[in-house]
Amino acid sequence: MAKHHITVTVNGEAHSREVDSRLLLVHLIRDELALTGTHIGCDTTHCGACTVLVDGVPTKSCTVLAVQADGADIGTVEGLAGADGMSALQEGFMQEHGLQCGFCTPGMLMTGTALLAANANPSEAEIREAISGNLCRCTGYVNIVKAVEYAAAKMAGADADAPAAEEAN
Amino acid sequence: MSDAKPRTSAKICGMGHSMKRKEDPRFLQGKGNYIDDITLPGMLWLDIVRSPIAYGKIVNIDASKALEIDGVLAVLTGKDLEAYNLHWMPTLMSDTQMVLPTDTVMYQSQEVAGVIATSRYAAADGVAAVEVEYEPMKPVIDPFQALEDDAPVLRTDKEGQEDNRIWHWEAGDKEATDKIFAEADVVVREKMHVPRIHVASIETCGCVADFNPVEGHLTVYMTTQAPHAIRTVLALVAGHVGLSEEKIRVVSPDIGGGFGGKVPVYPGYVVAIAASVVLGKPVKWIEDRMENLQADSFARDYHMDAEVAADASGKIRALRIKTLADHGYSDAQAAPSKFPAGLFSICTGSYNMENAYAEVDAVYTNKPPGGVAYRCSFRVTEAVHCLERVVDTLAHKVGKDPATLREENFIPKEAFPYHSPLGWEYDSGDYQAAMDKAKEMIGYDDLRREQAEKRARGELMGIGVCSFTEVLGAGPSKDFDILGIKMFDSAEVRVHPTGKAIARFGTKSQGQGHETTYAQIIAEELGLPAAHVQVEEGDTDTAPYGLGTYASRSTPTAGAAGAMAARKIRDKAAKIAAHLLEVSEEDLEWEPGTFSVKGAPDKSVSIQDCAFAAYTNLPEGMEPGMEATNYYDPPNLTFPFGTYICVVDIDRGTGEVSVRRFVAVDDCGNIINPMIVQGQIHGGLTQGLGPALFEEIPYDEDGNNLAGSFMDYLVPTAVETPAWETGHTVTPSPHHPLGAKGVGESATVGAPPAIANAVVDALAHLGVTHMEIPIRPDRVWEILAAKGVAK
Amino acid sequence: MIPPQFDYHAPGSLEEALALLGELDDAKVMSGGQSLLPMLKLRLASPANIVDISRIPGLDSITETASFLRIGALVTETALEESEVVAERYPILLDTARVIADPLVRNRATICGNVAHGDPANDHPATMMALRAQMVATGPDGERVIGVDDFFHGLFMTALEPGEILTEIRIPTPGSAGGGAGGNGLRSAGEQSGGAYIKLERKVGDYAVAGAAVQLTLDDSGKVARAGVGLTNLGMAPIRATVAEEVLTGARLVARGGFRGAIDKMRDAITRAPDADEIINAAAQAAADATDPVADRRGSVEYKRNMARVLTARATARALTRAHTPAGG
Amino acid sequence: MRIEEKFTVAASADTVWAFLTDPERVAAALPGAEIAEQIDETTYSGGMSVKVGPLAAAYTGTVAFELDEEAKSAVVHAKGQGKAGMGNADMRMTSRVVALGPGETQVTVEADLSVTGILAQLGRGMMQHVSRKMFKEFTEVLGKELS
Repeated sequence: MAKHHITVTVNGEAHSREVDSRLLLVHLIRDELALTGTHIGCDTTHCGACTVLVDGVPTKSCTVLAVQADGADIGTVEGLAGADGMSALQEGFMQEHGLQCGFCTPGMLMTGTALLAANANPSEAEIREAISGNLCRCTGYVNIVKAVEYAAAKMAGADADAPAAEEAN
Repeated sequence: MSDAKPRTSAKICGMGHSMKRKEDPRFLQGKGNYIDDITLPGMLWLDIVRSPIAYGKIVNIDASKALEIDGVLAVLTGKDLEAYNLHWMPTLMSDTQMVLPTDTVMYQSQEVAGVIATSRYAAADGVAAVEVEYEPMKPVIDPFQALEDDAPVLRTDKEGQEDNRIWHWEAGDKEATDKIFAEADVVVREKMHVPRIHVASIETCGCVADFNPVEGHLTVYMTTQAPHAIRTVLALVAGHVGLSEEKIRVVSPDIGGGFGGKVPVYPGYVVAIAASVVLGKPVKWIEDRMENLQADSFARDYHMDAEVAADASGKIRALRIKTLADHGYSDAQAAPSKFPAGLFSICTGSYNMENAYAEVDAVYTNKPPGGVAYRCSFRVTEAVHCLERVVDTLAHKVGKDPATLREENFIPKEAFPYHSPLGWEYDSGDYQAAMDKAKEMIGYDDLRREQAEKRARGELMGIGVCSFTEVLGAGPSKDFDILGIKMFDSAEVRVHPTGKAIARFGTKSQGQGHETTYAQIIAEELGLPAAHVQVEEGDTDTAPYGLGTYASRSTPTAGAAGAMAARKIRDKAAKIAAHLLEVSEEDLEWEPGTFSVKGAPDKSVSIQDCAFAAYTNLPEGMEPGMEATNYYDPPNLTFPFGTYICVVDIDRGTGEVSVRRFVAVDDCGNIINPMIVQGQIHGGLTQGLGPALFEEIPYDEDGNNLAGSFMDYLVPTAVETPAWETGHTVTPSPHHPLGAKGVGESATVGAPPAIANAVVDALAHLGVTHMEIPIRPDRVWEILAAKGVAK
Repeated sequence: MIPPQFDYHAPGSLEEALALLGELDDAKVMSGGQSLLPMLKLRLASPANIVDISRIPGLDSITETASFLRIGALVTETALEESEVVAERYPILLDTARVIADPLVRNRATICGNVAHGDPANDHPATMMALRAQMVATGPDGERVIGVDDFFHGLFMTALEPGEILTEIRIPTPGSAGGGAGGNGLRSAGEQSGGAYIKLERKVGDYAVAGAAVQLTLDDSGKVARAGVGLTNLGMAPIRATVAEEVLTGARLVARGGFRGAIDKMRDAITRAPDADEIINAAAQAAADATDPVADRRGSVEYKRNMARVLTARATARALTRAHTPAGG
Repeated sequence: MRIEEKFTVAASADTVWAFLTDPERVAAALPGAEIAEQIDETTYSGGMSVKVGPLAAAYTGTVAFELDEEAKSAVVHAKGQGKAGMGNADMRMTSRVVALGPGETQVTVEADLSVTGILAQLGRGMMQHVSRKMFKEFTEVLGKELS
């Protein structure tokens, strides 16, 4: 079976590889490029643990062939953090307890990053809709929604000391 | 009953602080280390051939075409393992389970052969190329049919097994209970099925088995919630081929969700280990989602027939439950050995009653073996669902508001410690307080008024109440063991000369945040900043022996062990402080982090000073160093509780149920980290919503698993999940060193009956008393149509 | 889950793609791959060759001409969702795109792929039926236009020949002779149209339990001039509920105001004309009668038939509201 | 899964009966079916490939005929194993032929179909659609061949 020579830019770094037609993008990222922050959770395009940005568009990388990504600019969770540690969204997840086991988190972060790029001030309903292709089994989503809101507020330059998750007592 | 202010400063960050999690930065930056992230030099891949049929004979396995594929190195079958007597293995419940079959398959997707190859892709091609010829037999799928006289005996491998019964279990005084039923004013009864479900953690199971043929040493990296117990089980299973326990190291890396599904030993792990031993190379096995849903341990699958006897006013007098438990082809539960029906006898719940009797019969069917707990302390979910549903039926029957009926039957707070009719000693409780808070938060009376108005207009709205009592923290060694190993747990704390510490535990976090909460426990007891306490778990070579994390046992057992170990260190530090301050120990006062002289607060030393002195300036005769270990054998279980109230609206056209509001008031005793506790409740509620409305693993009559992927196993998304509202009350556990009770699973237990009760409540005026879960729109619509109210 | 081996081809032009389809054995066209790749991973399909058309320029536009809204082969669901002309003038398309799979899948999934897959559980086919869309198939001999009624042949079967690619979907513009809900009647002044798609799903990402697409064009007297009703996942192929369309056609479903409304009312009373709800219910029942569902985990045959009825009624009501709201509403 | 079909053919009962009891002709009328060889008097080996759009599955196995000439009732028992772990299929089909008139015959078919494996698992009633489609095509061919 034919091999294809492809070049992809991942988190700003160009990589060239000879790949089989059937190699899935997620396996290129994880197994060939050793970027294991992108996860695999379902195989049937439901869970979104494998979400990466392909030319800025959040995409389930288990349902894209590596060869389809030839020439693309790919963003993974490893590329989110800036020089000062964490992006506003990563910080939001930490401040609002938006993660527990951490397995769905990279996918959530990539979807959330794309959402905030397109919509600087999403409503709760918009956030819930945007992350509806990313399954989380630990958090019940409440704090993921808050994490995105935190990042939106911070990026808007609003008071970054958004209140942390406190119970409604 | 109000929250105490944290005893420690924000810098120390002991109990009661919402400390941000120490594990988060690595997860947020893609630097977690999950099982599939582990790659070893020369590593091979295992993929598994599985049975497409539910029951039948294996006529032939032809691996020749698979072996022709470039990269495929070997195909392991049951016959290969039989040569080493490794084709069967014991389950945690002293039943047996096949690793790979030699002649018969017992359920769809059962492991049939292992293909070992140099890559993921070649292994998968190999699996597709192995040709297995089967002679199908008619499977036994319905557990009631399995008990009929003409049902074929499934476990012909077990000597003396003449039918499909596994065991019978009972608790309580049958005669006395029957007598109450015979004379009671009111008896209500509901039959219900809590169906087979799956934990479906987003990370599936897997391992990397690495056998070093030179040293005869085996390291297994695996997705396990109980690494130490697994090491012992491996030694028991494979000791006869030279794998003794000192040569086995089990490492549990970061775990992408466990929820009970990562407690058992699955055949895939054993095949990977066998392959690594045979080939002398590391072998990786990673399940895909379909394998995970179709072959790993299921949860629940209890068919219950519940009755409550009461007086005319609705005062509960007795409870009687008869249950059939479908275990699949092997009893491969992960439960304490002496508790075949887990802690089902918690089924009298929050209510004071004269007597109770519960019995469970377990049967074999042609389904995957199990079951595990799915975020539940061993069958508590089934017990609570059963009771909370039938109590609602009673309220309906006697014409009382379901909240009122519950309040009138609560065990009063003065009655604790309370001895339940089925033998538990509840440690503490104040059920009315949780109920009051939940009603206030949701605006209960207003909702009832709204419901009456809507009902008059023909709209269907329901309010569901559930007041559950959990039983956690297995458990005291006199009753609780797994394969004979007592269910203690452990902590080892070392304070370094500079006042920083490492603490290791016998448990294993799968998202619960142990690296943070355990550090807070040490901080609380020692006054060291939690930021300076490094927590480690999961490596059997370094961590002290423990039974692992499941059934909400980490805080009740290992958390207590951490506190006790820290107290030992503090005791030693006190002696050092006295030495440094040149006073007697009795003259010292302890404030978290500081010993000072009574009456002279400026004369003080810090815990860090004491740590440094433990290595540099010891009192004469004192053993150097500053470390302690504790194996904590809890004196009793803990009994968290709560009241949940749920509001649903039903679409009369489609039967769709939408959860409009859900208030959860939990009492888990003293709280270590409020942020994490709330997160646990959010997650638990969502894993209660799933089984209540969406999740189920059904089988057709041919034994096909009909929810074998996320196409049909319906895990709720952010859109279906409501914005949970949480609150809490605090009733400390009197016997736990920190007054804590554990919380990880309360919400999974309490949410399904609250939701089911809300749906039934919406339809109660039509004479509906019960709805089976999952409450699918089509099920609701069938009722609406039958009652003539479908639009 | 690993796909079986195949050869991948990424032609740079339509001509090249058509040539490849002519040369290669057992070739399958892929655009977004969101239906095909999962089938490959499950090893339910194993074509020897995949021809990925996603690099062909010029197939990714949504344009509105006087007669048609033209949707190119590579237009994604997300692009449809973000299109202003769709939001303003074809809300039924927006309804449909928004309930397909999940937002991430929609970033890659294409409308033409959704239609060409021939899956009766897919959502666009019903909407295309309601809209009387035309499918443009391009093959070695050039383009041919296939009416939606002739396009779906059964489970995963369409009118597309092996060497053909669905290059464009043409939807008659609301103002054109097609009138949104098709028919060949000439448009009269003052016409208004609106449509809606409603899907019942168990959760986000699920195939429809049932779905109903309704497109209505009202004449200047408020009567239904043309109606289109399509149904999802209620038979072996997408269903056009023609009897339901006939029931709706000619009916006045919304009362006019003022003096003319009063006259209408008197006339209706004298002739005992059925009121709007009765007509909608009759149409919805006719839609249910047109279905041929199978029982599965989504519900019984009876449930699904009833959902066809309920959803058709709701979609009709929403379509009417939109027809009465300027700019599609 | 149970499938029941009833249809009329414009041909005599004997003609229909002759068709339904001829393995070669039945196989020819079922798209994808193939008789390989006769094993004994009533049993044949063969294969069945199902192709529905991109979806493909192939089974190999046996088919046995049990005929009751007098009652014009035929029991066909087909069982097959799918390739590449696709699972097994087992069908016991009873066909009855009743003359409605000299040139009009009613055929009733009752089949118990048991299918295991991924095609049966996909919770979309896929197998029901596929088997209904096959029956439909079969009856169409039957009608065409005999009328």
